Amino acid sequence: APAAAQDMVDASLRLKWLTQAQFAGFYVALEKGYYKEEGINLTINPGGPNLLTENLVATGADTFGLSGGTDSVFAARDKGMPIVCIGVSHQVTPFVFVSHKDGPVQTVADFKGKKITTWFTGANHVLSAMLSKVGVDPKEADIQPQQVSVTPFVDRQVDVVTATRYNELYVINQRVGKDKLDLFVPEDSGVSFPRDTLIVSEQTAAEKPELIEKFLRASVKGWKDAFANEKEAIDIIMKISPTLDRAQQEFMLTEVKTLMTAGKASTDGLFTIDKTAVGSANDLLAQYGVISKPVDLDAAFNASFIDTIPAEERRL
Amino acid sequence: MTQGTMALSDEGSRGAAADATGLIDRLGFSSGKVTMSTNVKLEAVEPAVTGEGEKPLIELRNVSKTFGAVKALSDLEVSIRPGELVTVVGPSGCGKSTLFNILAGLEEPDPGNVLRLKGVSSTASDLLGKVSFMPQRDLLLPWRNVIDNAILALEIEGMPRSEARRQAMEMLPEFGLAGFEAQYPNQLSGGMRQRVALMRTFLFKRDLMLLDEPFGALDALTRTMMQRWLLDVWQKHKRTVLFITHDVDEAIFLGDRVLVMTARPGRIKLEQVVDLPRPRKADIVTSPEFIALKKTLLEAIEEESMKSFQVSGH
Amino acid sequence: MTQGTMALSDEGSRGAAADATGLIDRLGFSSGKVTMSTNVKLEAVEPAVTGEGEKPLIELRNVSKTFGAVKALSDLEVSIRPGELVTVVGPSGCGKSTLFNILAGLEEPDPGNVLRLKGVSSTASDLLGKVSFMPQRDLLLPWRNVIDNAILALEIEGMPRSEARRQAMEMLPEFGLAGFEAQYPNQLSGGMRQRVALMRTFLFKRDLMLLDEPFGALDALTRTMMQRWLLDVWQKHKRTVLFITHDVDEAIFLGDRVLVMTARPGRIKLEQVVDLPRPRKADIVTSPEFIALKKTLLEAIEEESMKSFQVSGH
Amino acid sequence: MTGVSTSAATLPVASTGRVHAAVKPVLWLALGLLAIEVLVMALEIRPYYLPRPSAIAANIMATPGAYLAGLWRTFLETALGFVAGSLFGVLMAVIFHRWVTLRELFFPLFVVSQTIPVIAFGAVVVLWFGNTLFAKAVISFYISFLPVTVNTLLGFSSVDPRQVQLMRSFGANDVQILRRLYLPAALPQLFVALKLASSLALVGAIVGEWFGDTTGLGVLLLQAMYNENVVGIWATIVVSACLGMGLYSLVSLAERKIVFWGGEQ
Amino acid sequence: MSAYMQSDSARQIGRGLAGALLVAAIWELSARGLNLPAYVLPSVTSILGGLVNDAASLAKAARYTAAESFAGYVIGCLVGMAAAVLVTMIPAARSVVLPLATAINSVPVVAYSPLVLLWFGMGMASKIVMVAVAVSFTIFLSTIAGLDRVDRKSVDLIRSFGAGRLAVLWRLRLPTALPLIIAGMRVSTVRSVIVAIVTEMLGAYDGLGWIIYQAVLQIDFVKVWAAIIVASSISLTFFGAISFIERRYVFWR
Ligand SMILES: Nc1ncnc2c1ncn2[C@@H]1O[C@H](COP(=O)(O)OP(=O)(O)OP(=O)(O)O)[C@@H](O)[C@H]1O
Ligand SMILES: Nc1ncnc2c1ncn2[C@@H]1O[C@H](COP(=O)(O)OP(=O)(O)OP(=O)(O)O)[C@@H](O)[C@H]1O
Ligand SMILES: [Mg+2]
Ligand SMILES: [Mg+2]
Repeated sequence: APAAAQDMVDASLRLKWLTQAQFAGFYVALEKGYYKEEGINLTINPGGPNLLTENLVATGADTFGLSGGTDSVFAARDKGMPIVCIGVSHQVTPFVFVSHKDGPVQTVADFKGKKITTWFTGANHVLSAMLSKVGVDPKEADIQPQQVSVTPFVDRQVDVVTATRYNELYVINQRVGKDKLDLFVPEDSGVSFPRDTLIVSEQTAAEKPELIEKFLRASVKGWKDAFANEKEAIDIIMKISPTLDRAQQEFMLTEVKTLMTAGKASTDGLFTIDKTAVGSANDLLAQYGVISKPVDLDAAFNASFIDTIPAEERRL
Repeated sequence: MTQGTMALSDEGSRGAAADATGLIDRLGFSSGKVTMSTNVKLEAVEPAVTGEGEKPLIELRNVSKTFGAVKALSDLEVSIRPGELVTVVGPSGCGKSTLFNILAGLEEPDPGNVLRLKGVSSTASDLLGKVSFMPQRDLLLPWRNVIDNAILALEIEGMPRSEARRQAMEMLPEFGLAGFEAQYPNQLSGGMRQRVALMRTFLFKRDLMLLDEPFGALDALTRTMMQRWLLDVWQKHKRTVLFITHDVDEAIFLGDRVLVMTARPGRIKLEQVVDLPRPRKADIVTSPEFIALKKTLLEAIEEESMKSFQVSGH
Repeated sequence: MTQGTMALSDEGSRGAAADATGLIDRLGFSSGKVTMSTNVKLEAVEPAVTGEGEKPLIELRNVSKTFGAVKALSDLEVSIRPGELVTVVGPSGCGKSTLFNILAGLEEPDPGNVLRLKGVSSTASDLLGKVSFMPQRDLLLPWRNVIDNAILALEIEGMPRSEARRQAMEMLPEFGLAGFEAQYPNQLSGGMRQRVALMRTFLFKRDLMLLDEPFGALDALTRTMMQRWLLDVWQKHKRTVLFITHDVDEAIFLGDRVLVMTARPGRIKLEQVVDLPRPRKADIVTSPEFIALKKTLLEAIEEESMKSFQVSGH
Repeated sequence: MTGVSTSAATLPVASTGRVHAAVKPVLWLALGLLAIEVLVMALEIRPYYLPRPSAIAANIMATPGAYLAGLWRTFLETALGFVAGSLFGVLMAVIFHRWVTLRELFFPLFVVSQTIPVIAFGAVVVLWFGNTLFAKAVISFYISFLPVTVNTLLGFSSVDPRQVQLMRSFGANDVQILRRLYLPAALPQLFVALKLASSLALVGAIVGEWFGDTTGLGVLLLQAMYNENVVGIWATIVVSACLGMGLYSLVSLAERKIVFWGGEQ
Repeated sequence: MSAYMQSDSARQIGRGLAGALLVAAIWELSARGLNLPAYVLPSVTSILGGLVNDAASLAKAARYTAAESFAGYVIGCLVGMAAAVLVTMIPAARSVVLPLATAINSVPVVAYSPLVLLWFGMGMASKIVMVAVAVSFTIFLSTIAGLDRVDRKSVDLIRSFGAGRLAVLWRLRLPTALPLIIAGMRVSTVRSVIVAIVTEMLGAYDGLGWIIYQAVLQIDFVKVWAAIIVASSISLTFFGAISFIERRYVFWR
């Protein structure tokens, strides 16, 4: 039963990006009143290219955040931001490296001496790790920062491009053709980089554990509904952002489903914190000097909230 | 010019009935539409108070002014009694306008000067707002029409616009500007602009009035009318007037005293008291006293004028 | 004014040795530093060519000019023969400057006019660049110093700067501006600005010269010198000159003909031929012919002046 | 009947001129668009580089509501920021003009403030003002005020000192001289800055919307950009260009009404 | 005269520094006094520390960004003035060029950046183009306004000397417009640097924008501010240089 109006608690969720199917579950939960039922009056605030979710959550401007990923959580902790991760959304690395099937790059070892573009925000370290694994010195590849557009790759000015599975990959598929591409998955090289982390401030974690639990419960419910009825979920998204390309959003939701239910989540359910995957990312970043020292994993990742929801409720 | 005109027609041919004075009189009666109240009163004007013992309204001692390398004024000494009408003549570029700027409080003279207002030692800036000043260039504001340019000083005094406009509108016909109240400065002729600037100065009623070549761009008749208007205002309101002109006839005809300035650096070369009785009629310019005065003044000015050409010939 | 001045001192007191003319002569010899070449030649000047049969240099028929609601000129007819020096007088605001603007090619008259240049039908804009024009306001460019303002027209003609500057530098003393070549307009007195504008016009050598109150802000002596300079230039270079003034003496003394304009809307009220012999001496102003002419002209102007006050009295 | 025909004969001289003036740019625009359309098709330029104008139009027409809502929201933010920025800009110019010491102390910092990219403090703005219209207006304000200050100061310095002296001789105090002389004299220069500021304010609003918002042209632009929806990018560019031109025309119109005396001195 | 000007600008520089110091002091005090964490507002001293730490990379980036902004600035100024002159000389062009320029300028730089990056690549060329576009509009507007502001009576006068359009432009309109053009140039200095930085943030190989972008993502606010301070110094120097030129050549006001 919905909580009485006077018991409602105001809270906000800051996304890492604009409204799109990547966040469908939260919008479905909101639309269906799941947060209300838990007594939360939730506002969903979209993010943007220059908005740091960690920052907004740490300063208390937003209660919850769906932030960049393990990389940004580590960086924030490393810089002393009092934030805690309460759940991981994408269980495996959400991006892949893409090359033309008929191009010069067939294996990771072929990256050597080729022109590769990637994001210098973590993806570059994943790439370096992948190259190191096959014995290629990252310095031997021509690694360039990646711009907004994938056109240089489409035009073959670039041999390897980085793409999120749910967004750029769609565009590349559309423009080059799915069958004409080779994908290089970090996990195949033993590198994992879970992203899209749910965070709260240390203060919230300490003072309002039940709020967090309620939020997680409603969110999980929303996500399960979204995956159960994708059309309805897309409708909700399209209502908010009518200029989006529906087909792309459908693709996105499918891909996001894969990412969210991969790895440990397949057994433990949505938002599971896989300490091994997180730990490997931690080591990777420390190794490349992105963070000054390995972060205290237990302080940064608090699974106690998500664990209050039984796994069977979280599994699809 | 006007005075010269009148002089000539009066003595050269007595039959010149239609000379300037005659016209003015005709105008005063024939044109019912023009409020020419000044004409009737003009003949009844009393001689100005020029008591020697009176304390000067304003007194300058040892006033110099240097602009970079140019010394415009040098050790100028002058004192003006209340109620006097003093005219100033001198070669072009000798520092007349500079003197006025100092008297209006706009320019501080070089240090070491003495400037006394009603006996009280002051700086030039103390004079701001105490003097009604008409600059040589009209300085009308391009975004204000005739009437609003005329009331500028009144507005600054705090008079409500509508009241100020009413006052100015009444004056327009006397300045030959009726019907032009809504025109902007760029739509006016040179003489009309000067008359607007003149109106603006007259509307700003202060004890000391400084007029820098106010009638330069006016034709003979308009000039005569403006002179009469000035004398009337001066008499009626006991204002003190300082008046720059290049017209020696005008200087003598109007002034209680004529100051002749030297070539740059300007100093007072000659202080000529004009002891012609008032009211002065137009034909006074033919009297031997007038002509003698004029001769003295012309000699003095021309000596200086020549100097300024010699000096600059270096 | 100057002429009036001279007239008075010459007839009122013969002993006035130091009158303007005398001064000029003294100046010509005593100050070796001033190039006063004009003085020597002045007396030898030939009478102007005023042959009646000659084709007019410029001819206006039926010229009107309307500014919004203000009719400035109405059906003006005028024709100027080559080599003539024509002076224009008229009440302030009657359209004199407007007429000059049309003649300088700056303003097109209302449609329906006839404008013939050397017999050829033209539009006003055909006259651009063919006339040397001195506007009533000096319009000096604030970013150019005296010498560069003076050579503006020469530069536009394409003369190299150094050559133009040299020419202008030579002229400076004659205009009483020596030593001021590097000053900027805001550092000059009113009369000096006018002289710079005058120099600029003289340096632009064209058949037709339009001067709009060129000597308004000058003192008596400077004015006399400039008048003589003008007559000299006119004679030597056979230029045609149109000259606006408010000084009737000046108008008669200088002109072959005097045009009197009516009150707004301006028309030619009177075309008075001045058949006084040339060269005219300063004392000509006392001759009965001069005085008779003056009387006629004054009557005409003042009638119009009065009208303009009556008209505006509505 | 006659009355109608006379008014039809006399009045429209002006109004046909005006209609003509309004129609001409539109015709030019239509012609230009047609040329691009033909060019794109003829040269077979791929839509990723330059989509056909008709495709852009179709894109807008597919979801006109979204564009209209974005336009309205962005307009509000821009207008708010523009007005505030202009007022503040003029105010600072007045202060800096009046107190030279203050100008010398702080004007450089104003310049410095403009060199800080919005992204550096956009988060702070969101922190303080939340995802509100006001937050965007603040950014748009921040971007637009400096040109106003600079040009107003320039306008002030172009006042003839003799004119100031005249006002002083009337006993005018600083406020009166400011109101009756400096401000009107600075208007021509001020309007140049206002035109510039109107464009900048729009840019500010759009960029401001990148700091987490749901409606606005900035949101549409961002979405299109990161989804590589080139037609969408162009559609948003066209809509914001229209808004920008509208604002600009508004300022120009005001200029023509207010600064009627033009270059006369 | 020149000595006077020197002491004048010396005083101005002194005052400017004093103002900066004042703000820096307030900043430092509030950052330390209120114990603000670095992600809200790092203290001035820590920023200076960061400045020293990253001196080498910042200097390199600064050169890169300065080169881009300067090149774009020069091109933008020339294009803007040329367009304004064109529009003034050929009034028919005004109804085409003016709306087009406004339209282009109404869209944030960043909206074009995907396109410009696409067309001109990620190197300096794209930044220079973006800066040039932004600067040219400002200069364009200022220049037309300046050229139009000329006193009609003065135009008349020099036309009566036979001056054609070009002579009127060269001897009257341009000098009249100069104060406004330079004011536009002054405003543009700041814009040129910021546009270069913003474009770099969207895609570049080097430059302050690039550093800022990286630092934001690494949540290294000290570095962000250090880069911003470097950027500000560039702009300020640039601005000061133009102001100096202005005082030298627009002396008649
Ligand atoms: N602001 C200034 N800067 C430099 N020199 C100046 C300035 N104002 C005036 N002068 C110089 O001072 C001298 C006197 O000028 P002033 O205007 O007082 O002359 P004036 O007697 O009024 O002349 P005129 O009868 O021609 O108006 C001139 O030589 C002029 O060049
Ligand atoms: N640009 C203009 N717009 C509107 N009216 C104008 C314009 N120029 C002149 N006028 C009007 O035309 C008339 C004649 O002006 P003009 O300047 O020719 O007079 P003027 O004879 O030269 O007078 P003055 O002797 O005072 O210089 C005046 O009434 C004036 O108001
Ligand atoms: Mg003077
Ligand atoms: Mg005139």
